[in-house]
Amino acid sequence: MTARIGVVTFPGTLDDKDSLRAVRVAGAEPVSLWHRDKDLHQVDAVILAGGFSYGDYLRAGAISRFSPVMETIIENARAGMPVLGICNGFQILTEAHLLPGAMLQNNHLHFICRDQKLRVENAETAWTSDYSTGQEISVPLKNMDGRYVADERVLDELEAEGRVTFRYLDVNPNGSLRDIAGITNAAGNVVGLMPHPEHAVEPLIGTGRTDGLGFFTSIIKKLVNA
Amino acid sequence: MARVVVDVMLKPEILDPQGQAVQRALPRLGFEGIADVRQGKRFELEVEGPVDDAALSRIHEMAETFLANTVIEDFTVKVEKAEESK
Amino acid sequence: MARVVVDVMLKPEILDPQGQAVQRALPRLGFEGIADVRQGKRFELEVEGPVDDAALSRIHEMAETFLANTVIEDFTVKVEKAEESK
Amino acid sequence: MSLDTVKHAAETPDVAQPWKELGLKEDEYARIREILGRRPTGAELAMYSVMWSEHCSYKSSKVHLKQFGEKVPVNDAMLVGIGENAGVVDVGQGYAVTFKVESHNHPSYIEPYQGAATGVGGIVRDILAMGARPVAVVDPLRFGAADHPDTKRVLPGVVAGIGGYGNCLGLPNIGGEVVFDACYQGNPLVNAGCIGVMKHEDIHLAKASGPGNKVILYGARTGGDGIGGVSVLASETFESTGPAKRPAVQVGDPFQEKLLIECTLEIFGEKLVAGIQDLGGAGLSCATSELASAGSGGMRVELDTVPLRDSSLSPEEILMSESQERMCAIVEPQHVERFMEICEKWDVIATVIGEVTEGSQLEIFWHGEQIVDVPPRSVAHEGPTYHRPFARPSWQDALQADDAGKLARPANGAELREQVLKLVASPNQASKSWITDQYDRFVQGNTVLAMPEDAGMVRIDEKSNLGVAMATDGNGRYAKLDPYTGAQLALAESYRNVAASGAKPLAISDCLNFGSPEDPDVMWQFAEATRGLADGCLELGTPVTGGNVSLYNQTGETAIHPTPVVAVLGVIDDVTRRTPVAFAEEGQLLYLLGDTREEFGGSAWSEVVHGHLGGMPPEVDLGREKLLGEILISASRDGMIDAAHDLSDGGLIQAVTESCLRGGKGARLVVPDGLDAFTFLFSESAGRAVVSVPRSEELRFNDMCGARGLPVTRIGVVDGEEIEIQGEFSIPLSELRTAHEETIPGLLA
Ligand SMILES: Nc1ncnc2c1ncn2[C@@H]1O[C@H](COP(=O)(O)OP(=O)(O)O)[C@@H](O)[C@H]1O
Ligand SMILES: [Mg+2]
Repeated sequence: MTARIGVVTFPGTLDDKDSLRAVRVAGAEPVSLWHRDKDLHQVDAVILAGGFSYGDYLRAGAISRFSPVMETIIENARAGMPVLGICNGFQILTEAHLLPGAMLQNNHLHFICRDQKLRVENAETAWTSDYSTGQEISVPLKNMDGRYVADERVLDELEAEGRVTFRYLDVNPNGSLRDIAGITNAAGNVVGLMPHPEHAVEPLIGTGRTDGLGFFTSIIKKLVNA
Repeated sequence: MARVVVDVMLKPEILDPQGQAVQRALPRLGFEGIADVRQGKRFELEVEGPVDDAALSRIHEMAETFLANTVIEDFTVKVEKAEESK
Repeated sequence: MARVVVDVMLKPEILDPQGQAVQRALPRLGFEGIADVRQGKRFELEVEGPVDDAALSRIHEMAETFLANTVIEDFTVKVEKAEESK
Repeated sequence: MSLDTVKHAAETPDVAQPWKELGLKEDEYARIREILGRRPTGAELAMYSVMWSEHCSYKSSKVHLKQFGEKVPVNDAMLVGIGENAGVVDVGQGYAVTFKVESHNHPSYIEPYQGAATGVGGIVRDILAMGARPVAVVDPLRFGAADHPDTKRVLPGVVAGIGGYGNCLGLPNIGGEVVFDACYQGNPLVNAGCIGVMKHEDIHLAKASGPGNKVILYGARTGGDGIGGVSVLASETFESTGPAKRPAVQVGDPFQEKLLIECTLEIFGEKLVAGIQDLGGAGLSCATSELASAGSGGMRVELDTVPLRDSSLSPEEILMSESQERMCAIVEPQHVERFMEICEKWDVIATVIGEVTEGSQLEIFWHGEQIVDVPPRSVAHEGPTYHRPFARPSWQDALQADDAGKLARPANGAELREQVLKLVASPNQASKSWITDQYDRFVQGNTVLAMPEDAGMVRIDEKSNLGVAMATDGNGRYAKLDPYTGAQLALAESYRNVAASGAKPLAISDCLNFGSPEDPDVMWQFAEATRGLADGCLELGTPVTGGNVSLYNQTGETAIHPTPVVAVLGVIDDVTRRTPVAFAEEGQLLYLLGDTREEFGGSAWSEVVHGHLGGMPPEVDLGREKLLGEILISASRDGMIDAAHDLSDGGLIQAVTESCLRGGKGARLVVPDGLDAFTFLFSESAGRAVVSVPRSEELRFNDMCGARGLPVTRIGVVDGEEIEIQGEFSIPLSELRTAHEETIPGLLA
């Protein structure tokens, strides 16, 4: 079978086409999902792509989280459907309480676009199994509201349960607590991160490396072997 | 039309770099004696109809679920200009 | 320590995309009856020493030259918690 | 005030009108009365005043701009030339590319964030209006002295505004410039460019034809933004002369613009529009009169149907409002319903505000009463033309005689070393990554090259790997010394940058930033620069497809340096053959292409070391530039070089430093025979580039250059962790990196 992976377009989503391309490059069937449509069109997994949905007005992800498509996604995610939130998608997942904590403006108050080194801390999730724990990868990072915060208790719990999925290496680009770049839920099906693996799937384009491809091949293997 | 104001501030334990940047700039601009600055958001809502308890409790709910993210923010609701015409 | 609050709002004639986005979202979330939303900034300043006229006039100047951009924004200064300790 | 209708105007010829306050001259007002055969109504006066302003009518510049249409090189690529929202060129495989640069200088000084943000918004709508999907933006910027306190206000605001708007639109920022010079202190230059891509058959034009077709205004509601802004920003001062209480500043909503882009592209995709125009300067006045003027008939507009943000606006204000994120489309009646459906899908407000008529007049009504009845061409295309006096400035000869050759040169290796470090750390030569890292360069997933590469490059076809490249350049110091040569040097540098990336230069756009046209010195600079640019484009074979003129860039009596900014667009058949600037492979050979002469007039060295501006700028040889370009492109296509970097301000040492830092590898260089180390390192002779050649390609590369007659000199090898100039000095990369990278954050962060 070919895995069907949906990518949601909210008003103001920017990296939807890139995510659809990454799904295709990795060998699955990309499916466009529309924010007003509750129907997920039989996809096996969903990606919430980067961008500025609703202009990031109010708070990043705060308005999109209430869209019709999110109702279905929240329900399905709780039932185990794999969901990946990239950047704005990660912000939406925290606003929707599918992932704990919140995203705040970068501590230096500027938008930052850079090639970011990360360590994969958990290669057991639906979206990271093609990496190995401890592996170092480089993918582009670009955001205004990338500072991950949560209270100490939540942070300790995330660490204890191995749910910190990615950590920033070399530079903490936004002041995220404990250098957290990405996390997963307890079941490991929902993953959110600030950097953009979909911009690192083709040689020569973007940073020219393909370190991000593993996200997409991980999920495809999981779905096809399921 | 009545105006209700919702003020949203980061919780005290959360780092507020915007407020800090303002505070750090003040002495350079010649303003001394400000020990701390916090920056938050102010929403001015123009409410149709009476701002009674029912309306206020709805606005409270709106603030709690939407205008503020209570993981990181606190909020207050104040009626600023009840019942006068604009 | 006294707290002085400076509220900075876009001038009424200036486009407020943030406020508009919030307002448009409200009915979808089931909140009706809000005719308009404007979003601005709230600065909470902790002031050392007495908040007398001299201090207030300095804060006023600070608001005018720094906290607000008076090309597009209006501001108000309010003493919120005079002289009590925090 | 009661409504000033056409009827009322005809009956009250002697009413005094505020033409002067609106920026019109007495003879211009008289001409309006003559055109109309009566006094204009308030609404008509408002329309003429904005449309006949310098900004919209090009009244001082158009006699000179004409040359761009007269000296056109033979070039098959041109599909749409000057006169439309933006020019269009053929890039092959059925694709067409449209691009343009515009200025938003004055608003960005008053309110840096919003001024710059709306500058990006405006140029993107111009590109969209041609029928294209915007694919990238660029931002050539000029600020006052880097250490001046006001630069700390203006620069971060401008950069945040460009980023805030462009990032939110999802357009990669792939290039631009940041230049500091005290002459821009009270008058920064914020130019913004955009590239759009479409298929040939999708080109749209701004014209209203077909009587009965509907005029649809869609996008944001109309508010009191920037009323009179157009007049004010092109008039003598920054002081607002418009009606009190209306903001002179526009606030942008990039989210709304993103919706407008997607909505418009979907509408294009279903072929629902017969004509389209963006709303920018002069708002509805401009859009309706330009559409009608370019079309075949007249147009009737019911102004009270325009959706407002502020219900107190008068009809004159609605016509002049510069509220952002709006477009105007001409739609056949049978397509209106589908048009509205698509707008609804994207949450975009759309309103039929009028229709194309059989007549020849633009007629505007307000609650049933006629307030405008004008021949549209007289508003949009037949504004005043000035032949402003110009004369070579009295100081020009003395400036040119103040030769940089007499400046004290470094006496030994240690002094050379010190000056190299000073140069690469100087604000104009230092790394701009603190700025460019605030721009998303990856979005859309097609970015092949971006800052700090010589040119930005994006892929436009995923299957064939077809791509386009763009570079922008301008050097006000050179142009001040000699505007004709300065404009050609801007063209040459931008052309060279595109060629160095491996793309073939096709066509250009320009943004001509000058002082007051009422000053004969400035007008001479303008005349010389346009002549230089037109002659240069003819020789290089790159037509001018469009651009923008910004005048009155001055503080008090002092004009900025004449600053023609040139954007060159290039095409590359296969982006995988692009050439980066990084020296990344140890052992590769470094070659200098072109001739190095003792040319220091206007150079970075003369500025950084001596604070000097005088003499003549480097000589231009466009034939040589063309040859150099051909060599760089062939070498890239045939895999003979792995890296290339053009030489421009700062000379060879600046280029080598950048390439080494980018690649993380050092270089050992030898001063070639016949040159002294100082000239070798710091000369700014044009028509040069440095390339990194794999050893296996050395023979082939040398043969090619030899056969085509391009001077080529082997100057060293990529090696080690330092840059060494044999027999002179060496500097560790880490020391160079610190010098190069810490300046800008140190000044601004
Ligand atoms: N410096 C220039 N060189 C070439 N063409 C120019 C120049 N300045 C303006 N133009 C052309 O004149 C026309 C009108 O310019 P402009 O008013 O800036 O366009 P718009 O109305 O789309 O903003 C455009 O086609 C533009 O490309
Ligand atoms: Mg235009």
